[in-house]
Amino acid sequence: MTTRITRLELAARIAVDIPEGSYVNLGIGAPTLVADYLPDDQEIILHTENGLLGMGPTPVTGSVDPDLINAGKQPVTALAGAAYFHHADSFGMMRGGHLDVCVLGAFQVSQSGDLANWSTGAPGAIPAVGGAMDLAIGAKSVYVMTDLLTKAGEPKLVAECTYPLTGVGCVTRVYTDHAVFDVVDGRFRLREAFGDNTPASLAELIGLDIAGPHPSGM
Amino acid sequence: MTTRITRLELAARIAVDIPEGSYVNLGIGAPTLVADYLPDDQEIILHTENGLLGMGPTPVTGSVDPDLINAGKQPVTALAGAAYFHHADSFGMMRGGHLDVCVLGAFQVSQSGDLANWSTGAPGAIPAVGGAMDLAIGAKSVYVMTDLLTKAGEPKLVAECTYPLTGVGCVTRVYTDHAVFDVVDGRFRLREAFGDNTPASLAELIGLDIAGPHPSGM
Amino acid sequence: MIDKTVPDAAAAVAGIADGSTVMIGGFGRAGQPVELIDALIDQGASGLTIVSNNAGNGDIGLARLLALGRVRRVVCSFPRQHDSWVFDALYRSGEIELEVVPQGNLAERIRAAGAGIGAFFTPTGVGTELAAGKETRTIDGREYALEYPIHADVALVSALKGDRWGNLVYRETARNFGPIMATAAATTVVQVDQIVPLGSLDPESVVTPGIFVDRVVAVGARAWLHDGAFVGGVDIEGRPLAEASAEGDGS
Amino acid sequence: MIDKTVPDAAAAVAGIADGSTVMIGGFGRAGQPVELIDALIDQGASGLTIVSNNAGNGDIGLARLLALGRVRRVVCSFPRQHDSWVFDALYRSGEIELEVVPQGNLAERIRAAGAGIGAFFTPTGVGTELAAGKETRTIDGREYALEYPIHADVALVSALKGDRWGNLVYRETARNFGPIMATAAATTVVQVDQIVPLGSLDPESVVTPGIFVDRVVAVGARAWLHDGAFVGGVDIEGRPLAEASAEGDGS
Repeated sequence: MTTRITRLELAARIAVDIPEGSYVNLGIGAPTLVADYLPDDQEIILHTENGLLGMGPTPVTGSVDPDLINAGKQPVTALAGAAYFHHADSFGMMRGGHLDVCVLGAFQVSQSGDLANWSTGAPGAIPAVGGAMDLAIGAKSVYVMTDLLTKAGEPKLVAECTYPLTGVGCVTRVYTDHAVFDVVDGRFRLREAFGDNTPASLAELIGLDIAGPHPSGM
Repeated sequence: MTTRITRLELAARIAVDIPEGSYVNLGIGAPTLVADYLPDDQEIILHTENGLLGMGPTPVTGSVDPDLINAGKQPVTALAGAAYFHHADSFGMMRGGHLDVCVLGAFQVSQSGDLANWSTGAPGAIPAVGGAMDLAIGAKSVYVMTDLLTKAGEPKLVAECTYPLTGVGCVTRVYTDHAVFDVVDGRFRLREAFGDNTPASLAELIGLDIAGPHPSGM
Repeated sequence: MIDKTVPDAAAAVAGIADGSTVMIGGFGRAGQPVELIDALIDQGASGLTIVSNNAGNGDIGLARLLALGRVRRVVCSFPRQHDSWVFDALYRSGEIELEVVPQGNLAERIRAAGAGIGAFFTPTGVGTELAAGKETRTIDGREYALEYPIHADVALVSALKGDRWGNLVYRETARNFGPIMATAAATTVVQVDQIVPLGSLDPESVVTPGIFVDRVVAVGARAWLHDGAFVGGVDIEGRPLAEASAEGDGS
Repeated sequence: MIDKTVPDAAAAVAGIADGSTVMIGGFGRAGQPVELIDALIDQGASGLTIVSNNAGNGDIGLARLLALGRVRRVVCSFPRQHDSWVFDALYRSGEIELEVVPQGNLAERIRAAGAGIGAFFTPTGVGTELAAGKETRTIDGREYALEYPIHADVALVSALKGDRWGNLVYRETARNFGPIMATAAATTVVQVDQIVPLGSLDPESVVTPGIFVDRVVAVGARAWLHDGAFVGGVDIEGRPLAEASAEGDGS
């Protein structure tokens, strides 16, 4: 059994890589945890695609404003310096490459950077994509936050996605509970291995060759 | 010599055809005169494509605001109920068919409704179109305000335009100093003849068959 | 005098024909034209195509319109939610058509309709099953799919304040689809908390100019706003906290 | 702390490279980033492509940049004006390239660049010489021409107020091209009358969110505005009335 960091540790690890001044969209689900680990003494501006830049934390009970929600339809707040805009402007902001970082969940990521996170493709499933495909192409860097393996032990980092795609060649980096990988030239390149994970152990877990870390550590 | 009404009379004649509640863009030059004849007791909302709905009259000297101009770069005012917007929204408003009426000048109008009003096509002329092509397709009704003949006596209502086109098949109606014509089914149809002008005299002046007025007078 | 105000929600939705395409604003509860949807339920039009981000929640509002069999087709980005059982059942039994559109493409297609754009190349969805069969093109090294505008006969929109010319301002993330849907429909019907005198909206801050609006109806202020100031004391659905907890469902 | 403010116009335009594409906001005098243009003149970049509605007036500002031989190409809707003699002479002598674009297509192409649209079908200009050679298509019975986005390296924009995050509000028709140009450039540089504390701009009324802005410089209030209120007493160019009439040119 190799080392795995927790979901919260992973959120904290991702937060470290987001520099001050970044414009960031945190996808619904686990990625929203990253917000809790952004340093209080730095200004990082959160975007929610339903029309707000400068999103603040969850309000206290009694101060919940039904007009002020995030893309997950949860109550949020707005910071000083916030701005509201309509849906076409908001998605233009993403599609136009103005966000620095999106953090998204995944069912699968392929070594060419394809992302599958919107549909299991199960027969009879009702398709519902929301903003997933827009987010997948919606930032200069698209980070995926995911376990390396499914609960059944299947790798989520794959040669080619078998689930329906959300975006093609769109993933920049994958943060998993075992290690962090960049997607470079059609391969996963190890950026950081947690605990006793090694390139060899990781390669065995996912059944793919893994490029070694870049000499500079970058 | 047939009856001709003056430029100001023509502006007043056009104003009569603009119902209360209309959203109207008056092109640079003679069409701006129409504003002076819109009835004071009716609300007709003027658009200027540089980003204002609810444009008011020229300000008095001393109250000229350099930030508040029309498409001709002349000082204007804004009425209660006005709204400002940027250029993409403003031209989307036109292109999307939201204005009821545009009134434009013309070098030539063809019987199929083609408009030429942006370039004489003279060799060496510097091309400059501004918003002319957007205005030509920019309203539910596109009205042209023009003399019937050039100063040299050449008809401006023609079988086919010889000047470079501004828009194809875009003109709804032509208000001239001699008569008013609708553009219907590839012909000029007489709507109203001023003074002693007749279908026959008008046809002779422009050298084209003219369809008679619609029986209903509409 | 231009006066686009109408006395009540029934008058606001009068004349919507069977077979109409109706856009409904809102993202979650925010910006949902609740009173107009209820009026449309009473009004009776059927065979509708609904364009909206979602496909109804619980048993009220849009979900009820669906349950009554009045909707033939839904165009939306996210029909499936924990409480979309009405839509789910209709879809599974083949009683309703669905076109799923990525949310940004949905917004841009609505915007294109309002702005007179014939079609546009978008990178969103390219290479996925939602772009299957669509025309694609590589432009400057990036692949795009061609998407067409979505026009509507009627848009139902919720805003904060409006004047008799139809100028509108919204509140916070309740803005969402309202401003673009208002541009894309032949008839735009708006519910506002309050109709204010002409000239009291700052022309710099008007989000939807009145040219896009045909009818405005005031439906009254919400419990969590007093004189336009946020006072809270409700849950995310706008239910008073005491009442919500009495129902045992504050989510 | 994010602080996009810079101390002066020279710092605002620092680093603009030879050969850059530079968008310049403004329609007539309104919204023209006068101080930034002057700073660009001093900065020295050459071989520029300028994207702007006009091509310079008189002998100052953009006209002076042209006269100095620093501009290779102009993309605009309306170069020819009564006082565009600098451009006119360069154009006639073949020393400058010109792409004339209908104003709405210019605006939409700039907007498309900012919004990640690969190309779009527009009805404007179809069948005219300005659409000659462009791909056309009939969609739903109407003919359209395909237009491509216009991206820039730098946008120079003038707004009324900005904060240190780069949020902007404009004033009246000086808004014009500013908000869309701000979205279409790799680096957006803005001059404002006044830099205000973060949080003092109403988030409902911010027209350009700071995400589109890289540098903000305060250039001071204008003579016709005192504490943000319009006081008049100037001509359309902003010259005090007494001074303008002394010059014998009040137009």
